[in-house]
Amino acid sequence: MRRLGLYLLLGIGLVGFAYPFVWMGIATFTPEAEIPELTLLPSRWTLEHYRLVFERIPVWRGLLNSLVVALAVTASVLVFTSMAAYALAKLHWRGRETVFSLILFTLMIPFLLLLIPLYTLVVRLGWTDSLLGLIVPFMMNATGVLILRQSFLTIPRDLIDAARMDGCGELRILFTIVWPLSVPALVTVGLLTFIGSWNEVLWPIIVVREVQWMTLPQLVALFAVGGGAEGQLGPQLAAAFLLALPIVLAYLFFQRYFIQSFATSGLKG
Amino acid sequence: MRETARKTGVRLEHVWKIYDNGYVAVEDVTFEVAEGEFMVLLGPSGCGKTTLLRLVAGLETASRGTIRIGDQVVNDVPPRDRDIAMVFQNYALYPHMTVYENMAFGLKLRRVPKTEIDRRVRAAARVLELEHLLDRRPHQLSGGQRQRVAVGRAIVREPRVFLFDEPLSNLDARLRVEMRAELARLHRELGRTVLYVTHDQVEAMTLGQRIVVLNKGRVQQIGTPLEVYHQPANRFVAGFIGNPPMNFIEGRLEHRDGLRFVGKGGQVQLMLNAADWPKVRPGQAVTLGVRPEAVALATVEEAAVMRGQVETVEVLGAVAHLYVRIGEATVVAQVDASVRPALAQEVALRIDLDRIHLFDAETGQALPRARS
Amino acid sequence: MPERVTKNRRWRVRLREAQQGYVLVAPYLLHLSVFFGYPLLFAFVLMFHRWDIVTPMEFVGLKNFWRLMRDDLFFRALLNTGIFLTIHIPLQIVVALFFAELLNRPLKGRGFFRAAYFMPVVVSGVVITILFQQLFAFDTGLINRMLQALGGEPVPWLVSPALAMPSIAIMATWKNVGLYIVLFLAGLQHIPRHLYEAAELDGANAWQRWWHVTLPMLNPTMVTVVVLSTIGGFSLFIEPYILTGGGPLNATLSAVLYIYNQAFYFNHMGYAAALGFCFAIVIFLVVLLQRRFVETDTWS
Amino acid sequence: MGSRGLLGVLAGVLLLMGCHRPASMSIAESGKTRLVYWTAPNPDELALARELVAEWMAANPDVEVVVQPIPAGQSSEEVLLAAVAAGTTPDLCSNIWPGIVEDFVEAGALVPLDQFPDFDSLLDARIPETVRASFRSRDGHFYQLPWKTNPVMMFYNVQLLREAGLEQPPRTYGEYLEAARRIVADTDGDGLLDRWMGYRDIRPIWWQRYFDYYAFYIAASGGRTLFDRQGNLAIDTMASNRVFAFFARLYAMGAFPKAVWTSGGSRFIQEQLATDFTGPWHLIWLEKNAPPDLTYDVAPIPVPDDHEGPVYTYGDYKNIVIFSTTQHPEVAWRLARFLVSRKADRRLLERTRQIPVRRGLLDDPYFAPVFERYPILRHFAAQAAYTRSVDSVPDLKEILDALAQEFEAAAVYGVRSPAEATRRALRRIQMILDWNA
Repeated sequence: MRRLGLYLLLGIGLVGFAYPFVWMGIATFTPEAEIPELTLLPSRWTLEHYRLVFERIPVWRGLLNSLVVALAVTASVLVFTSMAAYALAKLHWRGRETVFSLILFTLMIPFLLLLIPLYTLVVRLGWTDSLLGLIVPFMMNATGVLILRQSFLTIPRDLIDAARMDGCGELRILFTIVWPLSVPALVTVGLLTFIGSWNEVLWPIIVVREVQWMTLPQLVALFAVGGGAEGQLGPQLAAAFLLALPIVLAYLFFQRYFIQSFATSGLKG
Repeated sequence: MRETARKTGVRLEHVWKIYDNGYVAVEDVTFEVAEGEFMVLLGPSGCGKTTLLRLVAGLETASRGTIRIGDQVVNDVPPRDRDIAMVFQNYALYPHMTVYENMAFGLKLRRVPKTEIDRRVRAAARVLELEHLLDRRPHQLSGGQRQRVAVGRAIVREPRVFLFDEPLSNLDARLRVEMRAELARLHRELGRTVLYVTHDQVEAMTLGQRIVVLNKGRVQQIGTPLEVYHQPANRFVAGFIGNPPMNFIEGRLEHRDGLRFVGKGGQVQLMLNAADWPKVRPGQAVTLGVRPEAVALATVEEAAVMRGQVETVEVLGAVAHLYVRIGEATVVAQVDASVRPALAQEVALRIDLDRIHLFDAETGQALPRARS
Repeated sequence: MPERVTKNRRWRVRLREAQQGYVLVAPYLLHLSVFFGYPLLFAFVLMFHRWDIVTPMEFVGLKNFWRLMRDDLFFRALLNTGIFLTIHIPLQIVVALFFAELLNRPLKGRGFFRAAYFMPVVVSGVVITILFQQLFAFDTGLINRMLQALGGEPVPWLVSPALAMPSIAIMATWKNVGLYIVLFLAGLQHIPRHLYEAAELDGANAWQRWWHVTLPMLNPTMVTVVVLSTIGGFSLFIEPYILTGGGPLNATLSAVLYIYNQAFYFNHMGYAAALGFCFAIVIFLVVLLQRRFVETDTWS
Repeated sequence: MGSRGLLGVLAGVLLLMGCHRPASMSIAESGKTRLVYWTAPNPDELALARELVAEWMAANPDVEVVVQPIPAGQSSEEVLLAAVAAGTTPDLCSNIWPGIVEDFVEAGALVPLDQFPDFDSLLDARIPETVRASFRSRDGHFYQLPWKTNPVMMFYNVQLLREAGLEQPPRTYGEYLEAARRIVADTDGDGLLDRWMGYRDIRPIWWQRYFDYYAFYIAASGGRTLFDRQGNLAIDTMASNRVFAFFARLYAMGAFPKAVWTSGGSRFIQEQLATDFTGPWHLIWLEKNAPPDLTYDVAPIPVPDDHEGPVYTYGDYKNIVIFSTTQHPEVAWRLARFLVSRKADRRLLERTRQIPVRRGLLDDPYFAPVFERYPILRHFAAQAAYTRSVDSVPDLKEILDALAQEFEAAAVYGVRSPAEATRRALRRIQMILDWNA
């Protein structure tokens, strides 16, 4: 009996968290007039909303831009922050603690304070209206350093010494010995970075004003705010659905791994 | 392939290691390992022996002094170029590689041809009886097997010098004995220079051709196992080596009808042969050291030197250890198990004068004994 | 092999460990100084200037701060952000704890439920906001339709100045709570079973066990959750930007949104920098206060 | 693998740098003079611009003009500002809102047009002497050539008004309120109103106020703007109070819905709204989307009951400027002149139903056929003479935003008295001006 109550509560939660998505998915195929209905079964299915979205915003181009940006940022964060994290976790050098404190300090500063100068910097570098402006400022990230450092600390020193004795340089140790042993942390940092980059809207809105270089979330946000949908709900939802789809698929694929490592290695640092 | 011309000795001259925080881990250490010699670094934990090994390996840099391998000063040579191999305490096998890959990794990095790698790995595997495990991952192996893989990884490299960092400490007692024998055999067969760190004196005694005893970063004594056992250079070495440890009795020397040792509190009185101890001063404060096997039960008629009550008896089979309370001190005697006295019984002990050691109470240095 | 070693040695740059360390952090530090250090310094300079990006910068001394003192909207935005946080954080903790407790019981399909609750976390805020724009709509929204179907009155979620910010807080909670469920669940699973057994032997009932064992043991997680959601809450932007544009009656004008407007809508870069600086100080003080009140040793 | 991965990243970065677009070149390979001309991005205007430019190029074979829509961002202003900042402005742009011109002037981004000898006569043909001042920048020069203006007027549903017993559209606040009393209704009896007098987006978006507060303020004040000719703040407080009070009444009585309609399309064509305040571009949209039985007409916006004289309104001017990045100001000026020629003006009127800024438009027989065809356009052409633009002052956007905030508070939500709203707006505007002094 108690068990039943438990499942009932969980089920209510499930409806609360999942139903809006299901509704949204179905609404994108529902004729405009029927969208506000509660029912999940429209009288007929339509691709009209998607047709409009594809007609109004360059979905493929946006997808490509988003993908290039998110992948480049993620790859760079993994490579460079793991280098820094390795140096902080496994090498001894003067100033190490200072650098570590500095990285912790950067976490305390709200991004907003840097937003304007960073924008002017990007303007000065001539990176507005280019993907560079979206990628380069985010090629490193302090959270990544913290998570990776925490994970690298658990790797025995002897293992790294053994690799040195075997003839590895530090970079090779990092990529051939440390990386294979830190997959959960790398997946966590990778996914966090990817999702963060994929979902970022504020920065692209500021830096990119040419449709050609806009990322998908930016296009969708402007489409929704800027009236590209002509006040119609279906196309807005369809655009939003298109935006959510890749990340949801990626999430479902990595989900088990992700949540687990997120909870354990994630934010304990 | 055998390059006998290769100089493989290791020499340390006045080596210091001082950490950034000012901690002195190694203090003015000088010693030499001859080519092909099996040298053991022995000492309690924290004595600097592992640091010393890592200095030789190149994993740490010496603050002062020079380290040579063969004729080459290697202070600034990174580990990979020192042509040495190391076996770690917890084996340090790469968890994501198979046994074969673990052994081959170092060779691959050195661009040894594939066929040569294969030959060497298989040869080592044969010697270590690992052939059927080559495709396994470390976590699928038992402790002993992992240990052998770690050794195999060192062997395939055919290095000038092998370094061992307490390689047996994670094994259970029976395996440890087995591996000890195996290491000794390997050394005989390969004839390479070995520097072996341990805190276990049994390992040191059984494996080492010579032993460097370390304490608090300083060399206490260098010698063969028998030398350090029988002629400890100071009180630390005497106390560290031997099980149960040597008995120490604080006291002073007096010249009263000959040379006499008087223990603190007066319960111990011992006539010494003055000719044996050429360099003592009358009134000198000394510590008398005697190993349990040189202490025996005395019959009353004999010159018993001390009396006391039996506190504990440990029977080890053929022999027994008697813990006898004498005043404030406890003296251990090793006796034949068949004659052991009862608890709390009063006994008299005698000491074999030929097997006593005297240490200066202040410096702890052994007082020299005239050789007869 | 020895020859090989000597040959290698000639061209290989030999670096000591310390030098290796510097080389490995160098890219990070370089990036940090260009994309963090420089903007930080520049922000300080900017605060004392008027600049619209287009015309040359003009030094105005403390004029930006003088204006800030008289700017009702900034204080309104701070207040709004405060309102958001006071609703969002407790709601978040209660809901997350509730579901984490449920999921911490022996049951089938825990992974499935957990994954479902986590879903909104990974989905873009833009999507969530567009979705909730619909859900919250007054006359056609799903929520109001449901309320009416159940015989209730429609609620002016986003239209009423009093309800708009709470509505956004509900939405933000809905989006983020999955993350905190997972964190709390991990925290709960780390509490050793024997503590409960000991408490039970001492005669504690279920509620007492929860109060005296679970809650104190969850403290580190609680700190993480509070700090994370505070920092997250302070950066509230995209939700009001899309959903309400800051209205009605500026009830949902968050600090970030106002600074964004000043900087990129009105092109007052210097003034926005001054606003950003003051806002940063507010955040700093709040986090500092929180650390004082919520005992912590996990973040040191 | 490590170094290869790094190389990959590097290669990717380089590739992207390659993608970055170089600044536009001024001399084409062919040796022709090349101009870049930015126009409004809506399809009708873009097509018209392409057509006109093609004709002009046929007459000027030595010049090649590239017509580009203003790259879409959130608003043309932001894109233009970004272009100014980055130095990537075109040679010529025809969609410049006067409120932004002063910012460009300060940035040195514009070419003064009064340096061209025929500027004066050209300007004279377009605007009366009286409004000249509002296009003059603070340094005394002219940087913009008035091109088109779209007066905000009242569209009304003839049928709905007639049903309510009104043969004439309401001219004053009193008439409008009375009409509202008769028209607002719950037609399907579900307890919710579904027919209103009008609708305005209630969000405090500054440019939305062109169509309510600002247009009504200009009308109520008899044609005043926010600043006087010397550039001093000079709001007609009484007019402002009256506008706030008027809308407050409308919202309070439910004549306007307090809602943001994001879906469902226009309620005017669904006959749910009796009036709609907007510009002439709305005509094309109505032609395309309104059902054939919808009868609508256009009238000036309502004014206070004691109003005398002509009814002014807000005219949404869009002007032509030449950016100082151009290397051929003379050529650009030639093109600009062509774009405001009678021929071009007539095409603009005909194709987009927008009103060119030209004196005597209604009397000129050259334009008569267009008005014959679209009689409703006459209202707009007649109103065009009585329009006011925005003031040429910096930070105009934020000033209008301050008014928009008060409109929301006083009119929509009624939480403030009209006088208090005007006072608060004035205070905030003064703060902005002080800060900017």
